[in-house]
Amino acid sequence: MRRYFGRKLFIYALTFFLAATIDWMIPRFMPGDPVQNMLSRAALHAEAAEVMHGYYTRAFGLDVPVWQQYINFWIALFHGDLGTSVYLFPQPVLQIIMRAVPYDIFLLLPAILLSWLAGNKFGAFAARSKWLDNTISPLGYILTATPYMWLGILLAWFFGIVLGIFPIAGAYSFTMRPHLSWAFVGNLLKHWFLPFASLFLVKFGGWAIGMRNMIIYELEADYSHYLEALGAPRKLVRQYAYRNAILPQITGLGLDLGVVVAGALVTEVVFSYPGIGYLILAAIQNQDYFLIQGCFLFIIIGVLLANFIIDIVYVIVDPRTRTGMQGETV
Amino acid sequence: MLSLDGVSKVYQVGTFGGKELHAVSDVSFDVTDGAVVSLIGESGSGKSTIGKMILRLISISAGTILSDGVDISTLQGRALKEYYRNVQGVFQDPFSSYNPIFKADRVFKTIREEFFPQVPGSEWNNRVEGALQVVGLNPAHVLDKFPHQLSGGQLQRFLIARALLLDVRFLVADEIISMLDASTRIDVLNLLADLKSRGLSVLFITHDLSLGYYISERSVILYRGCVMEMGRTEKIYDRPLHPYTQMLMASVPRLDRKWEEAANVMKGQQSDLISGCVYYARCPVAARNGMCSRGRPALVEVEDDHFVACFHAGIGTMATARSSER
Amino acid sequence: MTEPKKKNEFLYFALRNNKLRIGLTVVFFFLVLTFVGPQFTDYTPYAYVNPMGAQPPSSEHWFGTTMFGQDVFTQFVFGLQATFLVGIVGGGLGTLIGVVVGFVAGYRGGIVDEILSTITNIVLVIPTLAILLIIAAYLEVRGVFTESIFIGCTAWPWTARAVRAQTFSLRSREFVDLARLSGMNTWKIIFQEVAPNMMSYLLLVFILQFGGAILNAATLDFIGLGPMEGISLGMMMQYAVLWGALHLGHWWWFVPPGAAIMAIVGALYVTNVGLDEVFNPKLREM
Amino acid sequence: MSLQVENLKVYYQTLGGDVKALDGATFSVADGEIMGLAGESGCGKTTLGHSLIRLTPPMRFIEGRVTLDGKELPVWDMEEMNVFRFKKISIIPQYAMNAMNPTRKIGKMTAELLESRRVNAQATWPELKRRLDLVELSHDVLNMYPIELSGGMKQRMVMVLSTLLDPSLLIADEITSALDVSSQKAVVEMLVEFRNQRCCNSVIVITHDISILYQIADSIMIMYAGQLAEKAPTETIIHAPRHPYTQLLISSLPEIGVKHDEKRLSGIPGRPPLLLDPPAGCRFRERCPVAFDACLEPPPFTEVASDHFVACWKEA
Repeated sequence: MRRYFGRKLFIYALTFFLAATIDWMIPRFMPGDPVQNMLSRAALHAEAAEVMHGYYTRAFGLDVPVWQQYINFWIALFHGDLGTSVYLFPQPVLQIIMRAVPYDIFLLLPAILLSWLAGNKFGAFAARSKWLDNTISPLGYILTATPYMWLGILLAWFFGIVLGIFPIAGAYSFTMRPHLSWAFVGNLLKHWFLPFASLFLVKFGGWAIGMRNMIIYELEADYSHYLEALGAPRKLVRQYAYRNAILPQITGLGLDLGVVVAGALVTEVVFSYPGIGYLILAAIQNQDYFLIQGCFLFIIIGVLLANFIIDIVYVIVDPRTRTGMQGETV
Repeated sequence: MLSLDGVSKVYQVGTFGGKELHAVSDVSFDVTDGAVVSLIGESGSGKSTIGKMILRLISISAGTILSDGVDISTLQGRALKEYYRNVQGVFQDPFSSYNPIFKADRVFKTIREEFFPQVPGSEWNNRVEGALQVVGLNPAHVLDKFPHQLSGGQLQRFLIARALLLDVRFLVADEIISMLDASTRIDVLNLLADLKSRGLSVLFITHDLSLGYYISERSVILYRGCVMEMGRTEKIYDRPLHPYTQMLMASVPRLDRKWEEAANVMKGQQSDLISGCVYYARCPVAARNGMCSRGRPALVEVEDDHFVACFHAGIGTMATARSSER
Repeated sequence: MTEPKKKNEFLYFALRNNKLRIGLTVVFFFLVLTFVGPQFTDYTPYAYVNPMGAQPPSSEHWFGTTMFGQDVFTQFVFGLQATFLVGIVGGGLGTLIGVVVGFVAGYRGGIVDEILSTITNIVLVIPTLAILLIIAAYLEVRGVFTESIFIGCTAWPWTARAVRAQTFSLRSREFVDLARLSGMNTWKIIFQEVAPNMMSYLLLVFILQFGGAILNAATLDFIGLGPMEGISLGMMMQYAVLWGALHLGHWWWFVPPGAAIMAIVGALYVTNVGLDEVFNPKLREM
Repeated sequence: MSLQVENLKVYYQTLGGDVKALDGATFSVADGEIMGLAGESGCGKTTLGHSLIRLTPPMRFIEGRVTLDGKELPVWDMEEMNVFRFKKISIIPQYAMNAMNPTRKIGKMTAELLESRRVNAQATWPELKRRLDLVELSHDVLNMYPIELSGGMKQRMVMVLSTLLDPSLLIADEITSALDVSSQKAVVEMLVEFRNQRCCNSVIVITHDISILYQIADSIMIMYAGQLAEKAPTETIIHAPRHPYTQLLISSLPEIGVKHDEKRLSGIPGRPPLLLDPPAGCRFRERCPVAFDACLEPPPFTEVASDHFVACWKEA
């Protein structure tokens, strides 16, 4: 078990190291001069441009050797220094991102967990009979093939514009100030619902399909046949199959995080929801490279952390990893 | 002539090779030309590993395998290909030995492509038909068919024919009839025995002691990668000296006599004794605090062409004598 | 038990599999539309053809017009081209890299496998979009083709994993040992013995990669990191949202592109399941 | 009579039509009898074993009657058979190594299974422990996951589990084929011990290894191409078989003491017929050295001597 975690941690550390290195490398080794590009494209006042140019030359440290630049980058990183934003000058990137992160957690965590739970239940339900399978499975395939932003757009248009029952922009009304009251929380939830729903529905389809396939496989496994041969009622056979089918779904949750993150980004864009995704769009439109890089690092850290949590959960629920016989190739 | 000298195979287990698994430890024996030698052992005895090392399918960790005096681990490229002209293998699962999406006779085409590109088509076809007849197959019935259209016995003969197309002098037959049905397996076994008259040597790997007796002059009994007993087949079977061999003999289901009410042989788990006899944990005659747990017994020639690796070979002899009296 | 001849058997099941029939019909419909569609329109995607601005579908403009009076149908059929191109190039490249990495790792084993698997695991946990994003953001010129390349270069890890596992199990089959005993070299064995056995599987993998590439491209295009020239379905949605089609109720602008992506990708998934049932006797319904 | 099977037909549905895997079997197993069921692969022995307890697609029940202790078994009905399974009829499957749920502790799984069959697990526990002792398994296995057990231990655990409710009939399906000779012997001897201790009443041992049956079985039934060829007490089958197939089969078995250059054995030429469309008449006809005109008609499975049944025109 220690070996299992050791290996996982090694992979994650290496991943972070490489991701950060790519993050550092790309602006330096891409064709063109990023500083010049950025300054020429960003609409800045003349004096701001002057300040910025000096700042970026120092920030990119183009006067020192490449290896020195690289080491400086890591030192800055460990001090939490991700640079200063261009489009929200002079706010530090870290501060801007930290402001956005709670919204991401608020949106993503329920969407991921609830879709996983509901999808699994529904998928197992679909495997009960041919009739259910033939109605639920196609729905699952359609949902999982839907682009996140399109579902978001449709929901926003239908519930926001046509029916007018949900707001379709922002995390709360412009007229409100964040404070702790029922009115504000209600407002927050109302803004939250549609982005959540579009993320939830697409993922729900994927999990339902995955579970349906896994449980059919488990129902054909030897241990299921043995239970049947000993006259165990269908309920028990299914219950066992479900418990075992859920294990690969947990692993799948980790592998799927990257996709969910992508989905969250575009969903936030559709609903102008002030998370990292929305921030990235703004950063791209304003050529704010420091902000883009900062967001990138944050996404990586988030995904790695989530993966590690999933690894721990997996060890808890699957006895086979604990006995040390398996788990190397989760 | 093929000879193994102190051959070992060690696997590094775990991600960074933290543990060692000794699949084969210090095995030495010879297979003379035109001889059939049985390699007998339970699963995990390393018998297939030895076969694969001879076929160069896996590397040798220590020791040497000499083929006519040449160390086979040095063979590369063309020399290795020449080696395969003389040394071939047939494996346990006939269906897994064929690529399921191609016709079965593709194995002959491969041989031609790799070894006899210059032989003209008609002559090659004659050679194939000749080889098929040697193994007792009617070419018209078996050529141009997919593997699933042929029986296990036919497929195994096919592979023997494949080896005959080459200049094969040494055949590793790894459990080749264990997956065949009773009514056809004996014919394949007879075929193997007949090949001997063509000067072929066979290493017959099996877990079935009666098959080993039927076909081989010499036998090697393996347990967990070590040779327990070896020598002339009759000597070993008539007078097994190692407690392990005795246990095997007593466990074989026979049609001429029923099992004796022996003590349960399953007792004792395999343990990883660093030094000492590998059979220590299961051995009924081992001295529990003596040399059996400290040193590994060497293979000793107790009579002409009969080797045993046991400190208590003498006690073992008495035990057999007693049981045969009953 | 007896089996009918292999090829007929596949065909027999393929023709009787509803999932396969439905899936392929939908995919072919859009594929045909991609090639035939431009014949039905006299415009270019960005031409301002309707001075009235945004108008709902009519006999003149089948899918209506955008806020700027561009013909949505024209944009749609040209966007489909970009979609299929991304699918083929991006999905193809993802499959190719994954297959090569998987083959080599699975067949060679040992330290090669160890290194390749570690790389695979690393690329696997990095969110694809994040890496695409940072690359795309710095690229000065972006076209559909470069976009496809980058999508392919980041989408391969799961394929590599799956192919590795398959190769691993095939490698231990005895016919591979026999091929080695016939003096065949490694590459010959991989391509002549191992790969042909996985063709059906690779087809399934490619279909999934194809669908994945389309979805990835749509996402990139939607946040404005798509091609700088030309049109794609994702870009149509981006423009629609950007120019307030939502608030103004111009549903004809944003419904077709998303619906097409959903239909194509969904049909691909369903085709995949159908093919799996055809190839895998265990899943066949009696 | 514990088990009586009359004209049982179970076919396999395939694309090309019904494979007549079990085509009319009539036999009985007496109280306390260990009956060996032997034959080559594809002869229908496994189909027969499975159709008695768990008849699932692609297997299809055609006709026949199965009675156990005087009660008819509804073998064609998956649900109704549940009443009999485990309590009256049980199986040690071929896949014993994978038969237990990998993610449940063995004891917990056993308890849940018992409770689901409305058997008080607590009351059964002392007996369970006694039987673990019988197969020399530590009681600790109940607190372990299957993966923590070795192959042999799993096999013994499944053996205990399958017979826990003292079924009247136990089917042991190829339980020795994956084992080494030493473990083989231990496992089948335990099986006999179970029968002797009345943990099960009658046993059908399905195997391709006739020499194992000789060691433990009271009677042996030989199948060929989906039909019964011969059934007789063990000694008779081994030493005085009357069906030509049985005779050839037994004489082809190598034994310690038989060497190829001293006594050359021979197999049976030819292959069993395809069961998709089996030939009319005796199915062994094409390979039979003594076949004659009468063999064009299917031979009846008749009692030629006391407890000795043969399906051959030469003997009828």
